[in-house]
Amino acid sequence: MIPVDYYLFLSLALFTIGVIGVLTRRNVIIMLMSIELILNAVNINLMVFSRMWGTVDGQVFAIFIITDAAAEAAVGLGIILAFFHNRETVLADEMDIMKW
Amino acid sequence: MQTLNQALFIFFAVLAVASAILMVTRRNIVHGAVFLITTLLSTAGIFLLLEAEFLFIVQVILYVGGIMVLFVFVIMLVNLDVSMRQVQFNRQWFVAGALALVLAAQFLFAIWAGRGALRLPAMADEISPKNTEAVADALFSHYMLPFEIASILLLVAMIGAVVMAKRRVG
Amino acid sequence: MRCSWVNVDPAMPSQYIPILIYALLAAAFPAVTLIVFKFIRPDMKPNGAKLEPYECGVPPEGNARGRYSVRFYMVAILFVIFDVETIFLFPWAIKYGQLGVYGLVTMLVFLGILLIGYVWLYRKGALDWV
Amino acid sequence: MGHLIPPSIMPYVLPVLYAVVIVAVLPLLAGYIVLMERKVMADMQARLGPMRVGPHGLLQPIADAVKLLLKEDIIPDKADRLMFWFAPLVSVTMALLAYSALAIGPAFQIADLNIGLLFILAVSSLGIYGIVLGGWASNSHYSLLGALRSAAQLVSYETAAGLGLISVLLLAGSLSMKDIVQAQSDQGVWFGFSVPFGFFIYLVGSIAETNRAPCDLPEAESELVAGYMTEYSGFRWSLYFLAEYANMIIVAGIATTLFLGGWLRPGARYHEHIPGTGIEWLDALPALLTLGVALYSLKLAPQQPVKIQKIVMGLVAVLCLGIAGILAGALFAPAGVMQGIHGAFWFMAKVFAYIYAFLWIRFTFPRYRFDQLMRLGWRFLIPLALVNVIGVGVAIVLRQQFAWGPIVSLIPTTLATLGVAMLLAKDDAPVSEAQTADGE
Repeated sequence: MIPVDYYLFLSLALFTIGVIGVLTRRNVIIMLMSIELILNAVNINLMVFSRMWGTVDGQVFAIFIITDAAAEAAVGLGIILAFFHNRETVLADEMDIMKW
Repeated sequence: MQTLNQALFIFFAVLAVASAILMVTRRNIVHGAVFLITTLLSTAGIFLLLEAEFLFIVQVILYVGGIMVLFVFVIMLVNLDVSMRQVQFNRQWFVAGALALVLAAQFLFAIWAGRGALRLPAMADEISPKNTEAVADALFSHYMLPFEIASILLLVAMIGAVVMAKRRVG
Repeated sequence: MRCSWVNVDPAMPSQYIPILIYALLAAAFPAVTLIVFKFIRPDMKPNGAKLEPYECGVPPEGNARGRYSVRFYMVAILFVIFDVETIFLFPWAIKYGQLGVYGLVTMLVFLGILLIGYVWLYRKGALDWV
Repeated sequence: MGHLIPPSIMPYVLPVLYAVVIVAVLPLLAGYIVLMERKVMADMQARLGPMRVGPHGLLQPIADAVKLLLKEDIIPDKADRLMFWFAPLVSVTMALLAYSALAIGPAFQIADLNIGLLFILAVSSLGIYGIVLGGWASNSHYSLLGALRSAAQLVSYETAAGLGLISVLLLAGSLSMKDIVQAQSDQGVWFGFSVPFGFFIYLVGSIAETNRAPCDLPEAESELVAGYMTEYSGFRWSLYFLAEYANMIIVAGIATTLFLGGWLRPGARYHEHIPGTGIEWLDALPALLTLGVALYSLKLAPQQPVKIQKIVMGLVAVLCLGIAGILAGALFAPAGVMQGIHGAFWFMAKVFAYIYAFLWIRFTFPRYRFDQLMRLGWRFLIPLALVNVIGVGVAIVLRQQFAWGPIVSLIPTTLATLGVAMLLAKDDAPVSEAQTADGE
């Protein structure tokens, strides 16, 4: 039997990779994809604890997280497209219109 | 059966982590998206190992078949060849990476400290409904209000995204 | 909310094992055929114009990875939103017999809220090319 | 046999056998659907269609397959080689994988999943990556535009088709393909008759989803050359083609299971026996039908011009005779075996009837313009499907609360949906010519 720890380690690995992606990449689309990775890692945790307690609450929460990810991706990518239209770039550190 | 289960877990886990790493490091963003799809699919496999059948299918339909399609569309919409030639990582990457690893180390310590305390139950005593129906039961009884609020979230997302993107058309 | 659907030893639900085998077969069939026939067929190295993208016989112009209409994005976003909605409808549909009037009202509220958005899009003309 | 196989593997032997059979047979079946398409087209245009290779062109698919396998394989210089290689494989694998939950008769199914229908939908929605990535990897204007269009069309109609299916799920109360057919057997009516609008929406949606004419915009030769397949050649091209035809069988299979009673025999409630035997009249039908086909091809065999064609036609007759024999023999076998074999026969018969409807539509209607197509999906089918789902929901509540009959409660629903359909169609003003621009 696979212990719960293994799932948690897997989730942690994905989470860390996602965080590193968000913090270090310049491309905003890849940053958004890394955020999806982070949400996904959270889903693994919810799923394994749901299995552990023998309830489905974790799974219901995971559905809501996926819904949330859909909303986030839709709006985030809309913003990226609008920005790309104005500035012809998708790099985060060039998005400095509001810098003083 | 048990060894098959473990083999599958290791396969899915290694696949997920490897393609996640590739996703973050690839220069070509389309390849990055494909690697993210691979990660999400292997996560779906993990869900199946945890007997969350309905979530497995939700993950495949919504995450892989829906959200990632959105990403792929946007990647095709923005010109990719320019960004391919640019520097991929920002200036603070070293500090940021170090901080992320520190965070990871903290979590690792926490899980390590509690290892072995958590176990998956082997068997349940009562005869149970099917997974999809169990999820539906929970969703439409206990979680009815969040469910309705989810539709407001979707409404807001729809309007927000269309307003954002529409500016280019009009 | 303690309803344990778990009644077997933690393992992949066993009816997925044939699917796993079938998936391997289904992936192997085209790949193997592709590789095997690579060695069988008379191999001629294509060159010159054959290797250029087809543009009705005239030399190809510019890079194809340019930018396209943002309307494709609108389709994708509406698809994602409605896809999420459909996914919520599936468990509702299979439980509907037991839920009765309560289920109907719940779903009417859910769909009603989304319908507001749909009508807004309709009036706004976002569905036009779309 | 039993002692050769360890008992722990025993339950997986049959499903794996089916899996092998499906992977082996499906490409052949797709080839013969191409032949069927060409023959039907020829018939509708008062031509003969393929006649040269084999009697009445019966060996044409095999010749085509050999040709495609041996054709030159070109990867354009500017293409992304990895993705170019990978994309058709994704397409075809996903198309094949969708079969795993399809119940071809009560006995022939790889796995009876609790979420069977969703599994099929999920897997076939992954096929879109094959299209988009293939179009992108080719690095050609036509390919990318075709891929985006194809993907846009696919996702638009997937929503409508999914909503059309939900109206049936309300009645069936399960996602397992077997249970859905069982529900139709229990309620004594094919759901296509209960929710005609669900069926209509799914029919239109499935035509658009499989990129068949009149919705074959992504491959419209007159404007986009070949859409996402423009740069593909030889066997890779045929992989995309195989995926398309496999998807056709899949949507036909879904429609058969959900709307046309799956493997149930037409007139499943009619139980009159042939006097003196335990055989029902209608159960004798499959054997008699195939026997008729066998006799007909036996009659055709001497008329063939070349000797080898005579032989091939004779072989076809023998094959049909063999199938007739199996179907007839099943009548005397135990009930389970008999239902398995006859169920598979009826299922395939309905699938082919559905595909025939596809072809009929293809050769009857002119092609849509892209904006008209998207308009039809988003402004007509989706609201109609939503109204239909709500209507069926209300009907079921009425049935529960006031004990209305299943048919009686669904008639107002159908009428209301019809009214909404007419309202929507009226509201859809003619499209202005200005809105056809695709790219920038």
